[in-house]
Amino acid sequence: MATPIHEHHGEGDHGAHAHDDHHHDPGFVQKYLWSTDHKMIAMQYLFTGMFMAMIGGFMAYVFRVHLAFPGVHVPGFGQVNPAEYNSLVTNHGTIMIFWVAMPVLIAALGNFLIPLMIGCDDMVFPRLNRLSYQIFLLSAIVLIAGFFVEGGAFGGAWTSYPPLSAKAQYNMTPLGAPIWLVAVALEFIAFLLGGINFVTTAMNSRAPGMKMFDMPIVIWMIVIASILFMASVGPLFAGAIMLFFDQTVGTGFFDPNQGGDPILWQHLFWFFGHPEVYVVLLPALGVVAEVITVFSRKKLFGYRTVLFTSFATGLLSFFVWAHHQFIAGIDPRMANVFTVTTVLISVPIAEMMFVYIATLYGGSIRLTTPMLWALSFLIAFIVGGVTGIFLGASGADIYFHDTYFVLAHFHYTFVPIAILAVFCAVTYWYPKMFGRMMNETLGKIHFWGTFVPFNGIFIPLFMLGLGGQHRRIWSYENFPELARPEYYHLRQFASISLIIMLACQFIFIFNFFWSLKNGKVAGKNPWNANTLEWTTESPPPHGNWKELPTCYRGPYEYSVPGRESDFWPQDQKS
Amino acid sequence: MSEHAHAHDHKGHGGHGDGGHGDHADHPSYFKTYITLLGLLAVSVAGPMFGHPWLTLITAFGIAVVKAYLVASRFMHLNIEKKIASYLLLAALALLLLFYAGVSPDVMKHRGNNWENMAAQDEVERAEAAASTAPAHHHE
Amino acid sequence: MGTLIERYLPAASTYATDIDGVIALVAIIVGFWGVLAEVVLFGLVIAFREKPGVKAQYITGEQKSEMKWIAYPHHLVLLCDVLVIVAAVRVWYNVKQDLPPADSTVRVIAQQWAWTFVDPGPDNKLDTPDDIAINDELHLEVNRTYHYKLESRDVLHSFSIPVFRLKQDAIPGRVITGWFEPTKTGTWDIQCTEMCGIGHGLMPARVVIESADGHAAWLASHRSAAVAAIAPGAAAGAK
Amino acid sequence: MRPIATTRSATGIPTGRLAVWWVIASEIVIFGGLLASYLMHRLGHPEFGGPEYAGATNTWIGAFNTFVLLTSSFAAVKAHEAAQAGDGPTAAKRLLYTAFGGLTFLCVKGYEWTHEISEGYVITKNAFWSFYYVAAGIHASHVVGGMIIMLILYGDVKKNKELQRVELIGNYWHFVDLIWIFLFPLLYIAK
Repeated sequence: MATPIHEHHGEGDHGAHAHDDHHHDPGFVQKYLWSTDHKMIAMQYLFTGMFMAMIGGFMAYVFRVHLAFPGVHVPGFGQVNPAEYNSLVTNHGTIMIFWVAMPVLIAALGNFLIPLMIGCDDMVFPRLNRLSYQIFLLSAIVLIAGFFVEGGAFGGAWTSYPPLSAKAQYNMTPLGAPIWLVAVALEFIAFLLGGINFVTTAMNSRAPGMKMFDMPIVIWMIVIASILFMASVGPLFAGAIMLFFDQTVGTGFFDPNQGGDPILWQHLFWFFGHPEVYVVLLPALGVVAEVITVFSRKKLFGYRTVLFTSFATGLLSFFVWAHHQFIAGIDPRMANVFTVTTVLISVPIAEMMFVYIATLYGGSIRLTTPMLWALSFLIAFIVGGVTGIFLGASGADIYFHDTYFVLAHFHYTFVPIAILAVFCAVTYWYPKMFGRMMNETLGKIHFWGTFVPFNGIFIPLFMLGLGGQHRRIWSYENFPELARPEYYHLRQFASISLIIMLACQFIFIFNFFWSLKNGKVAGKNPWNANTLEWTTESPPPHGNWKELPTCYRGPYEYSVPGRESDFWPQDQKS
Repeated sequence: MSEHAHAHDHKGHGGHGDGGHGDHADHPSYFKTYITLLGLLAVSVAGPMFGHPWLTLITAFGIAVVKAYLVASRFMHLNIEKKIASYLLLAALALLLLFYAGVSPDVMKHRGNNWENMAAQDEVERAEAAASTAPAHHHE
Repeated sequence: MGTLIERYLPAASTYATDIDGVIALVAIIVGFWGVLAEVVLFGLVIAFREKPGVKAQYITGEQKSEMKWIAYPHHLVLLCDVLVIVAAVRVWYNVKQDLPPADSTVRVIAQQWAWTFVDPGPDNKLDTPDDIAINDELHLEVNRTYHYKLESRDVLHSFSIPVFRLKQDAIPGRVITGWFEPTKTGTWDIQCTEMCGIGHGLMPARVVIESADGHAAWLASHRSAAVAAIAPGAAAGAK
Repeated sequence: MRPIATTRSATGIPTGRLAVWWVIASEIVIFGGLLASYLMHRLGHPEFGGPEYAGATNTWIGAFNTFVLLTSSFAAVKAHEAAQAGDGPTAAKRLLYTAFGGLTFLCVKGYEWTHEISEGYVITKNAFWSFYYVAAGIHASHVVGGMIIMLILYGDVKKNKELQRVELIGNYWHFVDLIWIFLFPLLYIAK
């Protein structure tokens, strides 16, 4: 991974371009595709992520309809055969986590918010930043390409367990499997570069006067998440190289017939895979912290409590990975250790929830669209959180492992993270991004049209999980216990809810683009918020501020007694 | 990172001294370090010649750690760098220990509580049998 | 409350009810916390809607008097966690770690995309000529303690009998031993619950639990069954 | 020309060097994951010490390459010393020496690998050789990367520009050296 340093070098010798960026009006390519401006790169990540979300959503639509109405000709796709079904569920998972949650929550928000919220003019390595997006874009293209090669896209589940993923004679996707792996590896490289940029920027480039504990929670969360990612992805990156050699040159790292061990991959994968959950969770929690404080006009109930609980979560998240493997053939004695750590991680997370709820106490709550999203995040995430205990408790997991209960549980965490919190962030920072307000009425319709069907999808799936329906099954017809009509009613209810939810997203897309032109002009600080990004124009100019701000206080000084205005921007001396 | 960074270094943040710039007067000589490293290398090569497995282990890995320490502290200047850099690298190493502790019961061991890794056991037997004719086998 | 799962599926093994018990315990605990949190959340949102002229309070949440609102629930959660851990580990130990002496041992071999179940046959010993090896049907005698030796011939599979609440992955190259004791006669699903390729959804099997007589009759019907189907050597799975 | 952000240094570590520390930290877990996996197999498989395994590696070549990398590291740190003194041309010259060390390392590796492959010790021979080629291969790719960067830096440094980068590439190079310091006993000595 020499690239970062290579890029440091790039800093200097491309300086001329940067100079142009500042003064002349750059052409389309320079402005939208080749820009090194953190805001533009954030937009690139945001739109790529939203595009990938549509693809992932379409996949969900296809296999949900297929599952609810077996053998039906799915409109817009056709019959779903087992191979297609496997690659659909596999890539739905891969895309939603690596190409939606990560780019939007960490890369887009991180790029847009870090410089604006800590009061500097750009990321510390703008070209490294651009490179990381370009690698990310490449990874997305490679992943999509997997669908058009001979043998079709990889279908061995997003966990890609060998030997299935390692040997073409098992997975029957001789090209799809390595392509999938290469795409994921490229994506890791992109986020390693991005993460180094985020962490370095937040560590070194805070505005004068901004102490570490004056940083907004969301910045902290993005930084902690980036560190978690960098620290956990290494072994899997090595594992990916090993698996790639297994697939292409026939080594046997994970093949028991050649002296390898399939369990090793599971460990390499989940050693990253579990911290990864918190990599996307923490930024979402950060977004919610910003929004609920602004719209309840309250100081966060214990800034340090939130920080320390998130440190604790991040640290603990490295000790729990094998709860994904309880019944996967690891030594049963180890399962006991991981049960303890896993169940214990509920303590910091629960504490964080308490803090957020307590923040509402004594507030002056305005149910704007962003606030609705933030509250819905808490509502849904509490459900997702508590259902996790069933799975962390090894004894219960014997039954629940790989059932739809697991699936419903992690969708009750990932949908709040990657959908609710993202809409929360977009509706909240939209004025800053584009200088105009989104339409509140449409926003609220979109909210209800998303949140209600979301529960309509996954509550039935919880019940199916209790009924022992297991995951990644193309057809239930062969399993008398699962082919019962009442189960089909639940599946149909879920699938129809999904279709409604997806349909409602067009309201958002319309609102998004309609408001670009017709929304009412936002001004610098439409929400009367404290954090630094609201002290510059909307959208911020290149360089963000004419004169970079100085910071005088923490980010959540709302409704301070003795001040007539109920907010106190960080850059105001008094 | 940049001239600015240096200019910045010089004013405030105490970044100057700890920044590892300029104060090499008291820094141990690079050449001495280099010679020491070569000496250690010689020892680690000589180690196995005594044919004593434990001695080999110590000369091989004990010395690797010493070499690593010398390069990191003297060449990478961790000895005069801000402490946070060292903590960073040590934290990464600690993670690897954690990984090893969590994984080795399944991968390093070939049997455990109600499971047996037949493939691995057979592989060991097969190879040991094949090697038992050759002299250079079993070392730890 | 132990019927939470039994509303969907009967409990047909000795430890099924224990596992249901853990699930019930967790359900009660997290149900309490979840409902409490949601109720408080909604309550606060309703109680503190913006009112003209009413300014929000300034609460840092860093004083002791305020911290306790986090500290008390914090300790309670910790307490509940301990309960959950103890219950979970006890059941886990009973199901996965501590095997009661077996009346019979069956071999379960998974492959893409079928199950082979080897019954020790009349002599009740595996790898003897009278073994009965058949595909996709596991015949058991009720109230009899079985050990299973789980193997895979190619990729990961997972041996799951929902009515037993049993699940265990099969790994090529490894032999994993477990146990169960059926308590109900009947015929139920065996599911593969680990992605094992294109046919993953197409490798169903059935567990047939018979009375002592029924099982004896079945054994008799399989005298000199195709032993060749599963030569002892092949039993080592991956090799 | 640079963002002001780049010139700030709240930690007291110049931004570039801080970033390199992060690069190295994330590289440690990458190589660490691989070596931890190798070590588990090594300790679980005593035969890895045998003649068809590590026994067939050439300790002398490995030792020579260790010597080469240590020397190039020495050159790199001398280049840093020159850069400290503001003597760009000397620093650039020493960067070239360092890169030359990398080149020597790669040539020796090339010879070593062709020899081993011709003897039938290919990557698919057994688990040991798989780890041997993959670990050394990833390391070699880092050597190549470092050399390329040094050659790119050479131009600027010679003109006394961007001297601080000599230390950045140096730190990276020392890290690559460190990895080899551990690969050497793991792959060559433990027989």
